Amino acid sequence: MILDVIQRSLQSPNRLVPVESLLGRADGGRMPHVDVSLLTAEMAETACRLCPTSALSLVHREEKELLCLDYGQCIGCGRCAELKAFSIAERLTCCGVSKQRLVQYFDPERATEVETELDIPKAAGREILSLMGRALNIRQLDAGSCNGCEAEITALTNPYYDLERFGIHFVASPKHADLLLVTGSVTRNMAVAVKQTYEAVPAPKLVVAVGACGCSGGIFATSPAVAGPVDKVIPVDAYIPGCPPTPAMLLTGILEVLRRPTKPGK
Amino acid sequence: MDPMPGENATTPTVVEVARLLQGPPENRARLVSLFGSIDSSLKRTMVHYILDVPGAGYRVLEDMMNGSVPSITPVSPAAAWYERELKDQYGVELFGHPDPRSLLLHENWPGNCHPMVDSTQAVPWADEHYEFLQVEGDGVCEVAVGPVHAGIIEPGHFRFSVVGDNVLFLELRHFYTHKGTERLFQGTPVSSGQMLAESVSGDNCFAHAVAYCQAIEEAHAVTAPPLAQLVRLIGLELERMVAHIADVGALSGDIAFMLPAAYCSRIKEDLLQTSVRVIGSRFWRGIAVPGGVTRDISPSAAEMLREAVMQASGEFAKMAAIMLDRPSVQSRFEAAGVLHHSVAGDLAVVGPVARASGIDADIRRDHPYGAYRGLNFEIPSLHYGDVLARTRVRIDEVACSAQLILDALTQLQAGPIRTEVPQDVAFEGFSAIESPRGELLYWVKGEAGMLTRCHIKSPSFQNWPALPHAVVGNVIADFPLINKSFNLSYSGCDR
Amino acid sequence: MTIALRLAQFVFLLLSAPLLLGAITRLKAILQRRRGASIWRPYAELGKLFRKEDLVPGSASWLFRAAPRLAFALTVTAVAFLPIVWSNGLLSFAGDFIVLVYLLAFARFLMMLGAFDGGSSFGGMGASREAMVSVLAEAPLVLSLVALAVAARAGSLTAIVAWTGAQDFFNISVVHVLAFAALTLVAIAETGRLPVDNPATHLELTMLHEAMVLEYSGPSLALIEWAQAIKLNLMIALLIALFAPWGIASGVTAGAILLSIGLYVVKLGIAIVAIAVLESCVAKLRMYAVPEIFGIAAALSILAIVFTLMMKR
Amino acid sequence: MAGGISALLGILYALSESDLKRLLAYSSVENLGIIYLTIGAAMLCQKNGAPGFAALALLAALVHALNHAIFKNLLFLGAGAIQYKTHSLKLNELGGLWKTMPATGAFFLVGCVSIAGVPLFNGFIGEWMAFQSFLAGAQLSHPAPQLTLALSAGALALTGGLAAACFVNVFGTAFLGRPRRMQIEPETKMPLSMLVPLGALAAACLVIGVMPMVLIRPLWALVEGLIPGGNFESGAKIGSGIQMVTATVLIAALAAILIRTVVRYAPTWGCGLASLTGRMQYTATSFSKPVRTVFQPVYKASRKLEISPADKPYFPTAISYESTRTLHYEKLLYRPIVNTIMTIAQQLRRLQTGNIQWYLLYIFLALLCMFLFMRFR
Repeated sequence: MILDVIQRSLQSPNRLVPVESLLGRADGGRMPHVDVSLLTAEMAETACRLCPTSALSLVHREEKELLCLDYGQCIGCGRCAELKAFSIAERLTCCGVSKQRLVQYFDPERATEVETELDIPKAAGREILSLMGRALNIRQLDAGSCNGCEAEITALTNPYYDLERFGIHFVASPKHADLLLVTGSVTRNMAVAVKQTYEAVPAPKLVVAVGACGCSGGIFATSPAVAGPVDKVIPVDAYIPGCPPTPAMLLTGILEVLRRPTKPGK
Repeated sequence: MDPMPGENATTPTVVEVARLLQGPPENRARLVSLFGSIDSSLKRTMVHYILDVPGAGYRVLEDMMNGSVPSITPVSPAAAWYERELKDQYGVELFGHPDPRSLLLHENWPGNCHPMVDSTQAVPWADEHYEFLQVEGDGVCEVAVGPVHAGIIEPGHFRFSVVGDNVLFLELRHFYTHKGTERLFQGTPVSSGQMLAESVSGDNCFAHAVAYCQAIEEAHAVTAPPLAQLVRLIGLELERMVAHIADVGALSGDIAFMLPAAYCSRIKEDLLQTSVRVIGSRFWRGIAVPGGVTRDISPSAAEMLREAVMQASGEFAKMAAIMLDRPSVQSRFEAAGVLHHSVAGDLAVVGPVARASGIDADIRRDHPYGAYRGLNFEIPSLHYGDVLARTRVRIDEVACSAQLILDALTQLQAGPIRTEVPQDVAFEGFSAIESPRGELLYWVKGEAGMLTRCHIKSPSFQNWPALPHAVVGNVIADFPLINKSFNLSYSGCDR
Repeated sequence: MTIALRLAQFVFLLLSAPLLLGAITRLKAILQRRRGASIWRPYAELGKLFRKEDLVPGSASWLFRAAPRLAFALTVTAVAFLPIVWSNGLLSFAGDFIVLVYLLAFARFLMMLGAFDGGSSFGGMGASREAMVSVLAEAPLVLSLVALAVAARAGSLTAIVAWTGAQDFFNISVVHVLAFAALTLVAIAETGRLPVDNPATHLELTMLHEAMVLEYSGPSLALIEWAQAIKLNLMIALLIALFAPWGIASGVTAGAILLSIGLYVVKLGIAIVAIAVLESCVAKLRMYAVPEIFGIAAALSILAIVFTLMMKR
Repeated sequence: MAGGISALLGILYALSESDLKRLLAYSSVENLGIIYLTIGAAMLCQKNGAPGFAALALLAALVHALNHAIFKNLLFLGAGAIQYKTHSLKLNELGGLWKTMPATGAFFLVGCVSIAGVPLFNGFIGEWMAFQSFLAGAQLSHPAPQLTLALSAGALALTGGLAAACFVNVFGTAFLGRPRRMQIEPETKMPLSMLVPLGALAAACLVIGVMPMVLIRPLWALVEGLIPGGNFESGAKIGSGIQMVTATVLIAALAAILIRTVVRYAPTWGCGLASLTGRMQYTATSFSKPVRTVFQPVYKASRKLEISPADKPYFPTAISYESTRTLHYEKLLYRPIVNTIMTIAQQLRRLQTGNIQWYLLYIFLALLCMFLFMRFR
């Protein structure tokens, strides 16, 4: 019978995750969380040594040695989580923000998180956001990723996350797009193509760098075959960390960019 | 046939390699990999050949390079890309190679730059020339697709020569995501190498990590504890299930049959979310490490996984049956993109693609490793070589993988999950596993806990050159479908 | 009063077109166990596109921008012939359905030229496939309309509709069944719906219509998408008007008009559900299987004509 | 019937042709076919005692003949202009000509649109009248002519669709997009004497397309002389109908054009590829390929793909493609006609001096032939 496929589909359970329980979730993303009260200077030093990228580093500021955690560089290897002060974060609040806000500073001696001056994210114009708020077209651009980010971006359209309910579509041509979702560290071989794609998107447009590679170059930052993170090649409006970012993190990031965190379509 | 014309005398090794690679298809050896390395003690560049000799298993042959290498491509077309890569990486001359254009390094690399030899970090931007083959004839035009593709796909370039919708010729140009991974491995501590391996091909990251770890263990002559091997097997088979379910769904989506596509993506997400609960990571990242694994599977987690796998494989099998029953689906899949048995053999194609073209090869059975030793299981294989055959092989493998996981879950017993990998020794070795895309091999060399060379033979690198042969003669509108049925990784190939 | 009604139904057809698309997309999402986008999304999309940049390839001429605008105008004009809730179309004269068919052909002609002007292989590829579809679509479309016109002994759409409306509901003729089948097949192909074309594909190599518009952006794209939606609405309205006109208002009383509107919405709803279900149940055809659809449509419409002539004696 | 077949085959051959002049010649075969088809309809109606319909059909034939004379001249002259500028008439080599010869391009476009037979241009008028006469004729009392006429409508529709595809191809490949591989002589400017007749003919196409009564009224008088008892009303409705459509289109187009837009020039999207070559565009041969595949039996094409070196299938160094079609239909049926038209085309090339009297003479001669034919009948 020709309708058997519909029957089968409708029999399957409804997996749609309400938006409230998605926003800010980071489980499965293996991003670290720092419990400052347990942090010691020694532990901070060990953590920096363990970190395969320089997501964890010690910086000198105002005569103090601070532990700097840059989510943009973290590839979620989970090594630091073996230390007492570190754990795997279940929530992450820094998706889809400016590059500065991906970074946190901790003072191991005072056991406090150091507030840094946050520059307000370059608001991409209220007008644009109101335009794109209810109908956004995304063009995904792989600038040299490992396919991990792509796998998770593809998952955004499945019946769990259903990106379409927010009025967000993926489109084929950059000329139809409003937002470029760029993954991967830009390789030398892709640099020209990335610039061309950016040019082919009609204004007003937004660019979001995805994943550790897109934000900072990640594990490939030092390779001579890599031209650099996305913002070295084209202007970037927002960043989504993770290696790869989970669909929940991606969704949080995209909605954060649109400043529309909790309004799903009817 | 003398494969190596020219003044450069052939070396005994190359003659031996050529001898093994020739002969009737059932007796000749299969080229597994070909790569270079620098021997620091001899201050010489070496070239390594890994062959799979029938009845004798893997065989490694080595030779010294004297600035030039006699090409074995005229004997075995499967070597073509390996030799071009060798030339790009080490700057050697190839003798007798029919197509010595650069492969990894595009126009922006200066012609004299060879990343594995040069130590410089800052490579100047250049504007070299690259020539595509032009098909002559009135009205023949080119359709250039990529590097940036529509949809959520990785970058790669396809140059079609067409008359209307009919594809006359297809030339690939990949390596847009070439990130110099093999170069980055040099100087990486053994204990961190698996992270780089996990970033070679994101959707097969556990297979890459396991292959790397096994190669390290092989090189150091240690074995992972049985429990770790079982966990690895579960992870590998789960990854295979996820990959194949996603592929079948995507194939359905490519012919705009959206219900099965959405259904399969839902099953895939079910499995990934179960992975988070079972092991803490959607793609099993950070689980495999040299010497074992970082996490155990608790009995309650094992029960959860068992139920999820049973449900997923049952639902998937039913939906796949409905899909393949549809005449409209059959008419799209049948006879589309046929990869002939002889072409697949000549190009040493591996994995589900090979098994759909009548090459009954699977590393899990032919060269068993880890927990696969002593197992006896069915390897699905078909000989039509079309999209339908590749889909069928994947559907059957999902059922087979589900069974393997269920069996392995019953054998889980408490025990150690990690053994120590000795430091302070020089090591060299390799290991191959069957990743969802086919034979994946890591060859490692180094000393004192530090890698000096790591070569990755990825199944995609091996299979990409076969794709054009399946596409020519079809209409260009069927290309995305054929390409999807191969489902090769760009990043895994480009590295 | 009647001219106002005629104008109102014309404007209604233009404005309701995006909603129709939204409803179909939403229904398909629900069948896939998703929630899907709001049915009002197409309006938000058009509003946004009208305020974006219009990118023009450097190699293109003014035709590149003129083509979608003129094509839009032609599609709009084609709608003017249709009666949906009021028995007269905005425009109506003898042989107007031929004009309708050829107005759509002109619109396609311009879009194909626009695609060529974009200068990419995809534009030419899309145009060449669209040419194949349009070449083959025209004959069955005209033939099935001719069959109805001959059956009704009428020269204009309005007159055909009036004649069909006057027939007994339970006395549907073979001609109608055949012509309906033929016209439905043509309508599916003409509007680029499954199984002929996938309106939601992301693969440029498999596209028919979409490949032609890859180069367009901003207001030009908005007009193309709107025109495409209008065309779908037109085809559905045409099918409803020709084969299920019962209840259409012909007197100027509020009751008749309300009833007519209500019935039309029900018929439209049935059409939307039918499209969504059909598109969920089938895979896209092979490129060269598309002509077979037209072959069937042409055969059906010829049969319809033969039956018409036999019936009359 | 022969008219219908001839129209179909003519346009199918035209579609597969990539040489502009030969293409135009085949298209003339098509248009003659349409005219014969319509005259055939007139004869059928006359024989079955329906002079009113016969008159309408004959009128359609005359209108189309005259219109064809106008736009075909326009196209031949345009082709001459292209040859003058590029020394080539091979569509697979041309491209982007509108940039170099804007006026010729615009006039040629009018010709292409007219011959495609779409509303607002003169090519549509004759075809529309033909459709109307077929429709009216289908109400005759005998089933055989009824069926023939109804099916003629289908044949005409198919021909119309093919003609549209054919001339999209012509204009699209020659004038739009980017140049393929041709030499343009930048020095040569189109002389005014070449442009004026082109412009005049293009204007005629438009005027007749929008105000068909200009042409129909005088011809009606002639037809009335031939077949008395026709009815003029349906003809008159054509004029007002077209004008209503024109008004609606203009209003809608004006609204669409008045939308405020910010235009930016951006390169053609080449999937991120640095530069697109002239080869990366669909050629005329490629464009017509899907349609040709559908009508494969008509063409009986043989294709040849040569790969060299032959002993290394995996590493070709050169590939060449060749497709030839055996023109046995053509030899049998059309060679004489095509030859004649080619001769006329040759003559026309000589006529490019811009002497408008020659064109008028040609049109007049065509009409005269038509009348003589009708009388003779």
